[in-house]
Order: sequence, then structure tokens, then C-alpha cells
Amino acid sequence: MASIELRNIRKAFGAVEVIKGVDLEVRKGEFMVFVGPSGCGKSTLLRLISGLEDITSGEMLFDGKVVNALAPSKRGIAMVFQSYALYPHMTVYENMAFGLTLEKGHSKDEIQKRVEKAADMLQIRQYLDRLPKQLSGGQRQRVAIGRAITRDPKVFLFDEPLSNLDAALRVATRIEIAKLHESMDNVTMVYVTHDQVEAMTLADRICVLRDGLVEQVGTPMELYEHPNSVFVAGFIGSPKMNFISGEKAKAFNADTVGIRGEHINIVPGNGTWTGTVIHTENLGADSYVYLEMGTEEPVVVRLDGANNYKSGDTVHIAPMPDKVHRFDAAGKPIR
Amino acid sequence: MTTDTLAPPVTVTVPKIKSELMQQRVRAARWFLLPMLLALAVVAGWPLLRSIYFSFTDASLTDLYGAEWIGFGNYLRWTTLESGVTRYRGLLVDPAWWNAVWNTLRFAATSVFFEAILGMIVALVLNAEFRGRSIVRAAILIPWAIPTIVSAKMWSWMLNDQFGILNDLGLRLGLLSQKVAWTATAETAMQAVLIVDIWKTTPFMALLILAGLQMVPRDIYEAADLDGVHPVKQFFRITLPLVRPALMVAIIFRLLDALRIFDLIYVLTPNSTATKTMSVLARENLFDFDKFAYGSAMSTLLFLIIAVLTMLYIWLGKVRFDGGDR
Amino acid sequence: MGATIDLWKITKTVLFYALVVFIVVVSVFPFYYAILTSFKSGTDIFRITYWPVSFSFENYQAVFSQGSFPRNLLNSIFVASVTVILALFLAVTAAFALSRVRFRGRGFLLMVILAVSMFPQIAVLAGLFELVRAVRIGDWQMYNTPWALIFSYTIFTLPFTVWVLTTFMRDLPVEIEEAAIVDGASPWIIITRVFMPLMWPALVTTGLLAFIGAWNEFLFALTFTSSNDTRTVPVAIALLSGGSQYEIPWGIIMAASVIVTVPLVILVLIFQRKIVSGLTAGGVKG
Amino acid sequence: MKINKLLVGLLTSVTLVVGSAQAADLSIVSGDTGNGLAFLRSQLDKFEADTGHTVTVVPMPSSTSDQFGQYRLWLAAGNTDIDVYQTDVIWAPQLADQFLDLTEAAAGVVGDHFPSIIESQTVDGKLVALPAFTDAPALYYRKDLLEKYGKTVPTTWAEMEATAKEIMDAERAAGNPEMWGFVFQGNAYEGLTCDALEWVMSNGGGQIVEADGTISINNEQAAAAIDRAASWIGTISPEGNLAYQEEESRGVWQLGNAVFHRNWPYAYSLGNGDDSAVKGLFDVAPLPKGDGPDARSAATLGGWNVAVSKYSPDPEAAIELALFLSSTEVQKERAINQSNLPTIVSLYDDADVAAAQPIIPSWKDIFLNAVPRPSAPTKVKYNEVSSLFWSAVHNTLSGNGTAAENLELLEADLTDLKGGEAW
Repeated sequence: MASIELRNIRKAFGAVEVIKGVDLEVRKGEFMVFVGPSGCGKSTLLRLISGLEDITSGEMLFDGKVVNALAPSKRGIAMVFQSYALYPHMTVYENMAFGLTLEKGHSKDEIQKRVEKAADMLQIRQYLDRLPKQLSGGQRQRVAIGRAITRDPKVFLFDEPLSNLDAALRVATRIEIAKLHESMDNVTMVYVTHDQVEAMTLADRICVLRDGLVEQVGTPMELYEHPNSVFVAGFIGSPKMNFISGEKAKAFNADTVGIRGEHINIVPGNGTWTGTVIHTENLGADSYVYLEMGTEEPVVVRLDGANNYKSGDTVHIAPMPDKVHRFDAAGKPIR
Repeated sequence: MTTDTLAPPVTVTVPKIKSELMQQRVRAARWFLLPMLLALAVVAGWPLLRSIYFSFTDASLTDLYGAEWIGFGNYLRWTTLESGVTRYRGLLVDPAWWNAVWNTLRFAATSVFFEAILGMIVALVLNAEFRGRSIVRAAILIPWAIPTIVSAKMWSWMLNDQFGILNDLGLRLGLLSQKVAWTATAETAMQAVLIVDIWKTTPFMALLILAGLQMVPRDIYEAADLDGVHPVKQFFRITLPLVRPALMVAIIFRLLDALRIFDLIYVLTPNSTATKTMSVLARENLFDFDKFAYGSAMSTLLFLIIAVLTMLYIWLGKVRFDGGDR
Repeated sequence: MGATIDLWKITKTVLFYALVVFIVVVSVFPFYYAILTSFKSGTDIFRITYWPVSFSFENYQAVFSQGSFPRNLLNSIFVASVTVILALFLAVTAAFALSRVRFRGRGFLLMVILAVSMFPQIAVLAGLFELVRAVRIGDWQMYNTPWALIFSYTIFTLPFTVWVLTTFMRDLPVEIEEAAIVDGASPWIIITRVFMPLMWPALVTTGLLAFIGAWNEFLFALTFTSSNDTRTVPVAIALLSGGSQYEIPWGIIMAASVIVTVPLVILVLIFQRKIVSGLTAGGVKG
Repeated sequence: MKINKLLVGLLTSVTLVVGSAQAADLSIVSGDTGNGLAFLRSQLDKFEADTGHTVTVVPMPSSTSDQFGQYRLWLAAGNTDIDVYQTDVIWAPQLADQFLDLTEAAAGVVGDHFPSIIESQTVDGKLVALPAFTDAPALYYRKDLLEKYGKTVPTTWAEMEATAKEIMDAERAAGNPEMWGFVFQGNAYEGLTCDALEWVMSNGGGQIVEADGTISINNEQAAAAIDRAASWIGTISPEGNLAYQEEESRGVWQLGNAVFHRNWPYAYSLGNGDDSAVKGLFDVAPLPKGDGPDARSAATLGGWNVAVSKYSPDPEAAIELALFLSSTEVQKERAINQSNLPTIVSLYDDADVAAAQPIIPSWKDIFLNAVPRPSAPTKVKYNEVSSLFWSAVHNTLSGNGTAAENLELLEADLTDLKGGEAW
């Protein structure tokens, strides 16, 4: 168990600065998710924590101790890679045991016990003798996770571990990881993803990154309810938050107004705004209605259950007043 | 995979923090390179510098250690006659040399071109699964495995106009209308040398490309197959780009070898001006004639020509030196 | 519809095998002819035949009775093996440094290594000869020992192996290496326990090509040895001779070539399993 | 001081005495082949028994070009491992600086050898090598075919040409399409220099570079001789003849596919081998001569010699060995066992030799016509001279220019190469 503290961390590749001064604290036992669009520096940040990448300037502390120059293997971390990065020539057992065999002072029995325990946790015990190529994608990812568990790390790092899996497996493995976190509550986990659903579902706290800077850190609900910027507001939540600017926003005393689809009601008349239905999507449990009302992008309204609006219908809508997010010209919230 | 294509770091103004990992790697790299560089410096350094040095002297094998420095005389020197006519002498104006350069370039370009294509075909065939593949793979390697001095003689035997089997075969199959004296005439001598060289070194190319093919994950093809990509398109879109690094290196080394071609021609057509290459000419001057310094000058110029061509190739072929690292 | 597909499939298979047969015939025919010739004797050698007409082991006996051919064979095996092991050892480690560690001047270094291969062998002969003669430790001198050949062969095996292995190592996935680093593997462990098993095709291929290069080398072998006991097979073949100066003993030469080539064929058959596979699927991606 | 000097003098003289008296370890390089090597060994055994020295043979590939390159390199580097070298007749002048002068040591025996051979091994008054055996080519002809068509052995090239053409045409008509009139060594290499020198010399065209160093090759007789040879290609000689060395021409000859053949004595015994198609059907004669007043039969002088390296740690023993290998006894054995032509005049009248190798006495006629290649006057530049010469001839034979044109260019090149008054 370890806390991680980043102080004004910067990282440059040549003349290109990728991380531009990040201050962040990851608490002990916390599940922290780095999220952001591609190129925001989230993977780089993770690699800086892992020690695979050198910090250009700033300080990185594990449990209050500076680890800037410490080798990855000495940081007490384990990492799960996007491509699993299993050793193709080793069996599942050897893959999981490799790290331990390199550390001195582990007896064969101990290694076997630890590997088997991890394998049991992930239900891959029957595959221990197989080679990675004899496994399915999901099984390989479990092995990769198992390899990390075997190392008994203080910090668990995930680099987009689900992006190579198909949708169904992704959900299943996500749950697996969530369960893992629960069962290993003394292990700090840092998880990188570009998928905000993963972020919302897994995280204790989310760190939204943008262009090498931290945009906002907070629990999923904090981010959902009190986004610190238009960027965060737009990134968190599905469907994406509707943004309305111009005259309609002026009415709210803001430069931009943001309102989530689930926070808009369709009213019989006298609504705040009116729009024309251009498209509807029925998902069963809920449904989306897309409205054209002169904004840059169509406004989405999320309704419970199915609906029977048709394209071309004119509807009146009203945002829930306490759910309206107002932003100034700089994209910052007006509170 | 986010960093592998980025340029190596330029020194940043902020004092760089050297991590243990980086230090360990750089230290390891140094120790790993040292023995190799040391070995090369010892084995190659001295002889190469010696050769270059001799090219600026009047060295002769009769008196190697009494060589005197004469500057660029072996490359170019001139005397102005009383009549005012300036006569140029030296390697740079030696028609025999430029003939050899031309022969070499022609030979290298043609042989490497065909070897690359044939090598690719053979590699693709060997990469396929079929019964008896291991035997075929061993059989393919035979031309490369036979010592050059032997295979060159073997071919000179087979190419013989009177009792050569190639002429006989050509006549029987109706490919030739009369027996051809392959190595005798200027027109066919080069063809003969090319045939033998391509036969001999295609396995080298094929094997290296095959190794490249083998390092390509097979599932990429499976995915492409499922997508219904036409095999030809598959080759140009997937296979070729993936084996490109291996192919490029194979070509570089074949090119270097072809530009230095010596033993094959030395045995097959040693004195034919149609096939005399730079190395053969250099040998003649180094050992047969009493012109050791002149031969050294040829070797040095040959070195420069190859160096320029290689750099050109690396530049045009965009052979990368970076990437894959961390 | 189904029938046409089958027909197309059959044609494809037939064409494929025809190509295989063609490649094999072209590759092997001269060797076959050499075998054929090696069983002939006297004027028969000048007569063209496509099938064996006579079986005379005279030439094979001659190979083993002239000079010290078995000894030369052993010399060749020793020299080529040590050369390859040395070259691979030096090259694998160097390739790791060149392909995996970022440092300034890497491209330049690779070019310098390549430059060694740009000088005609014939031109370095004199300098190498001086060098080989200069190396002596106490009473032992390198000249006229197999070590002189092993030493001088690095000049052409090393640049080649370093370059090829660097190229192949560069293409190994970064993440596998990073996984090993996180697991606490040192560069040496990464090379030996992670990369080398993945690079078998490249290692075996380059090793094989370097082996054949050393096996077939003639010029250095002739120059740096001066007794029958230290010479290698190519020199031994050049020393095989007929009754008189101008007479070329074709039958014997062919017999010797057959003897020399067979070990290499066996070598390929042993290692050919390793030429295939390696990174084929599994470790990376799903 | 004095005592010191005396002591040093004494010591050196002692070591010298001891050195010469002690058994030496000698090495001799030899490009000799199979039987030749075995023969050499048998002679060396005798030498070892007589002197107590031991001699190691370092065999070399039979390619003379390979040998020459190696020897040059070894000698240039001052290689002390080799004491005695077996040298081709044309090498002595080129390697003269690296070999010991044998004049004094051989003073007693030089008179026994053909003077022309001794001369060929003498450079600036220094006897560089001692002859071991000599070599001279002959015209091989098919007795049976000449008989069949009622022809005599040709003595001029014109006669040879006519006979060859007639028999070739007739034989082809009779169902042997592989038949050719004349095969020789036409590849661009030292052998062509030998062949062409014979054509030129036999036509009164000089010997390329004369003994005094003048370049004589650009003359009408020489041009005529080479033009005539060029006319053979494609008529009485196959096109492929342009790529033939000794073995290829012997191959054609020995399969029975040529009426005439120019080659060295080695082809004689091989041609009479059990598996030879021409066994017993051929004989040899001096090479034909050309036309004109100075025409005479000419045969290029070949042969091998032994020289002593100046880097030999034990020169005296090495000289002893060289003398032994060129001695009458060894040459006689060599003639009997190897059918190598002796360089010692008296051996041609020796009854034992005549009994064992009847061909040797008859070769005396051929040998009397022997001409040396211009290696002595051109010294270290001989190989280049020869290369320029054979290239010019090969060009003419291949139809690239007439002999006159090519010889004019050759003369210019040779003049350039010569550089000044002396070679």
C-alpha cells in the first residue's frame, strides 16, 4: 500500500513537452483512473509513475519518499499492458513466476503458492501449462493481470487493459477488475483509459487530463455533477452533455450553458426551448431524442423507456433548473 | 507504444534527472558495445587504415616498408610537356578503372534486383505450409552452401561450350539453336556471371526474408483473410511493409557483397574486360602487377564509392536507425 | 459454383507445387550434377549424362587419401562454429544496445560498423596478414592456427550479424521488454531470457549464414595458414589435384564438394525447425 | 674493449659454425599436384636422410595466379616460415629482390643446364632460382585422321589450317558434327601470351619485348600472325576456344573432337590413358612455323625452379635444398617418374630416361625451339606486360579491331608502362 504524490511533474520528448506540470496525489488503496482524449498524456503519466519513463523535472513521491530515479522493479509496482505483453515463449505459469524468480529470496514453493493463489483468483489455474498463443484474448488479459498480482505490488498500474477486447469481454473483465480492487483493498491502483464509462464505473477518483495538464480530479459523481470546465463536462457522462451558447445562453447569464440529456424534460408547451426532432434512438430501458434547435450540435434528450416521437415533430423542452451548468467565456463554471 | 517513434532527446535546459533504469541501460549498452567495437577496431581498423595509407604512397610489394608518401599521385597527377600539353595520369583518369566501375555497378544492380525478387518469391513459398517443407528448405540452401571456388568452377564446367551440360540442355529443350560459348564472348560473359551469382546468392536473400516473414505475427494474415483482402493486395499492404526492415538489410549486405564481387568472377572470367570488376582489378594491381599502391588506391576509391552508394540507398530507402527503443 | 471453386483450388495447388518443384530443381541441379560427376572418372567426365552411368568411389577415396582431408573437415567445423558463436554473442549484446537503448550517435555507429564491410577483402589481406603475424603470446603465435581464421573472420561476420540482429531486435514489441523491466529483469536477463527465445528465427538464420560464410572462406584461410594440418576445407579442395599441373581433377573436386556440402545440409535440417516460429502470435495482442 | 669485440666475434663464429652443422628445419612451398607432391616428398626423404635436415612441404593450390599472389604477400611481409619457394619460370625477375643470389653456390653446376634457362633465371647478374624442370608445348595431331585423309604433319601454320579445315569438314560430313580442326588456349590469361608468342615468334615477329628491352611487338609479321589466329575462331576452332585454358582444350581433344591441339607435355600421358578416346591415335610434333624469311618453329618456355627466400632463418641449409632439387639425380628421377623435361642437357641422351619416357628425347627438338617470355627484360612489370599483350590478342581474336590496330595501341601502352629508357 502506498500513496503516490506528483509535484509539478514535467516530461519532454526532445523539444515536445507532453506533461506540462502535473500536481496530483493518489491516496493509499485508492483506485485512480486517468482519463482523457488520446494525446492528453495519460499513458505517459502512468509510465512516469511506473518508472519506465524518466521525469524531466518535478518530484515523484511514493509514501513521501522521492522515487524520481528509482528503477521500476524497486518501486513495488506491477503493470498490466494494453497488449498484455506476455512472454510468448513461456507458459502461463512461467509468465506469472518470472518476476519472482528474478527477485532473490523466494523459494520454489513460495513462488508456486503465490502463482497458484493468483491463478485461483482469476480462475486461470487450468491454463497454467499453456502457452499464451493457446489462450483467448480474455484469458491472456487475465494472465497479464495474474502476473501483476503475483508480484504482490503496492501499486497496480493498468494501461488501457481492455481496449483490445470485444465489447462483451470488456464488460466482464471490467467487473473482474472492480472485484479485484475490492479484494485487494490495500493496493493502490492507477488505471488509464480513454473510455469514460470505464472511468466512471471503476474509479474511486478520476483524474481528467487534457494537453498534459490535470483538468480536474474528483470522484465520479463530483465530476458528473460539478465539472470544473466545459471540457470535463463534455467528457464525463453518456450521452455527452448538450452545450448551448449564444442568445439562448445569455438568458441564463452565461457564455455557454450545459445540460445533460437526462436533465431535460419534454413539456407539452411553454418550454424553455423548442426544437424539431431529427432522429430518435430506442435502447429499450431508455431512449434518445435528437433535436435540431439552431445549436452547433443537435440537442439530445434522454427519456426513460421507449418513446414514439417521429422525425419532424416539434417539441418543447425544459431543462431542470438546478441541473443547468453555466460556463463563462473561458469555459470555467459560474457558480 | 506511445514513445517509440519519437526522436532521441535533445538536451533540455532543465537539468535532466538520470534515473536508475536509464543509467543501468546506458551502462549496459556501453558494456555490450565495447567488445564488439573492440573486436572490429582490432580486426578491421589496422588493415583498413593501412590500405588507405598505402594508397597515398608509392608502395610496392617488393619493398613494402620502404614506401614513401606521394600524396594524391595514385589518384591523379599530371605533367605538362614542353609542348604545353598537360597529360593526366592516375586512377581518376584510368579508363580501365572506370570500365570496372561500370561493370561493377551494372553487375550489382542487376544481380541484387533479381535476387531480391526471386528471394522474396522463394521466401513466400517456404513460408507456406506444405508437406516436405523442411527438405525443400534445406535443398534451397545448397547453392549458398557450396564454396564459391567450387561452385564457380562447377558452373564454368557446366557453361563450357563443348561439354557443358547447359548448352546440351538448351539444345535438347530447343532454347538454344547452337552451342553458346558463354564465358568466351563479351556479351554473354556478364550474363553467365549474373546467372551464377543469382543462383548462388538468392538463398541468402530468401532466408533472411523468410526470417523476417517468420517474425510477422501470423494472426495479422488471419485477420486479413477474414476481411477478404485479395492475396496480392495482402502482399503489398501487409507482408511487404512488415518484412521491409529485413528486406532492406538483406539488400544492403547483398549490395555490399555484389559491389565487392571478386571470387566468382576471378574463377569464371578472370581477365575478360566485360566482367572485370573493381575488386578483380584491384587484386590484379595489388598482387599480379607491381602496383601495390595503385591497387590500394583502387580499394580506397572502391570503399568510397560503396560508402556513397550505401548512404544513398539508406537515404532513399528510408532505412531507419531509430525506433524500437525506449 | 462449388465445382469451379474446387477447380480453382486444385489449379492453385498444382501451380504452387510446380513452383516448389521448379525452385528445388534449379537449386539442386548443379549439385546433382556435381554428385553425378563425382562418381565418374577419366574421360567420362567430359561426357554429358543426365543419369548416373557408372558408380566409382575412386574420387571419394582420392579425397580422403590426398592431404589430410578429414583433419581439414574438423578444422572447418571448429573454425566455423567458434566464429559463429563468437559473432552471435558479440552481436546479440551489441544489437540490444543499438536497437533498444537510446543514445546519441547510434546511426553513426551503425554506419561505421557497416563501413567495415565496404572494403574489398583482397585489400585488407596485407594488413591482416601483418596483424595475424604480430599476435603472439609467449611462445604461442596466432599465425597458422585456427584462431588466426576465427580472428580474421570476425571482419565479415560481425557487421552482418550486428546489423541483422539489430534490425530484428528493433521490431520486437517494446511492451514485452517493459513488462520484463517491471518484473525486475536486467538488460542481460532481457536479452538472454526474453529476447533470444523470441529471436530464434533471426538467430538461427544469421548464425547459419555466418557459418556458411566462414565455412566457405578461401582467401584468408589460404593466407593465414601454412600447413595441411591447420587448413580448412575450401583450401583443401583447391589443393586437390590431378596428376599434373594443368590437369583439373574434376571428379575429385566434385566429390570433395559433395562431402563438404552434406554437413551443411544436415545442419539446416537440424536447425530448420528453429528457422520457423518464434514470435508467431501469442504474446502480443489478441 | 678489444676483448669484448673478440668475444663477440668468437661467439658469432661459433654460432655460425654450429648453425650450419646443426640439422635445420626447412619449409618448402610447392604448387605441385598429386603425384608431383608425392614425388617431391620421396626426394625430400632422401635429402633428409643425407643431410639430417627436416623438410616440411607446404602445398599450395595449383592455380599459379593464387600462388604468385600468396608468395608476393608472404615475401613482402618478410615471412620467415618458408625457406624455399618453387617458382614459375616467369616469376624470378619479379621476385628477384626477395630471393638470395645463388650464383656462388651454384657456380659448379650451372654449366650443366641449358644456358637459356639459366639466363631466364638471372636478373642483373644475380641467379635468382635454380631450374628444377622445364616445359615446352607441342602440336598434338591425330595420326589416324592424317593417315585417313592422306595428309602429312604440317610444318607451317598455313598447312595446319588447310589440313585442319579439310579433315574437319570431311569428318563433319561423315557424321561427327562435334569435330573441330584446332584447339588451343584462347582465354585471356597467361596461357594466351604463351600461344600468341609462338604465333608471333614463329612468323618472325619478334618476342614482344626484346632482350635489350626494346618494344618490338608492333610489326607486320606479328600482326599477320595474330590476324591469322583470329581467322581460326569460328572456322577451325570453336567460338568457345576464346574461353579455353589448358584443360578445356584438352577436354575437346581427348574426346576425339579435334584434329590438332596445342598443349604442354602433360597432355601426352593423359591422352594415352585407358579411358581416352584418342589413345594411341595421336603424336606430337614441333609447333608449325609461319611464313617469311625469319619464320621458325617456336615453343614458349615453361618450367619450374627453386628459389631461396632471403628471409630464411637458415639460408645455408635452404640453399643446400635448392641445389639438391635441381641436381642431375633428382632431375633424372623426375624425368623417369614424372615425365618432366629435364633442364640438364646430358639427360636427354640418358639411356634410362629414354627407356622410361621415350617421349623425352623427342621433345629435345621441340625444346631447342623454346623461346622465353619477355620476363627478364621487363622485370617486375612482366605480369602487366603480359596482361596487356594477351588483352590485345584476345580483343583481336574476338573481333574487336584488327591486329594492326590493337598492336599499335599495345605499343603505346607498353611504352607508357616502360616509362623511360629502362624497364
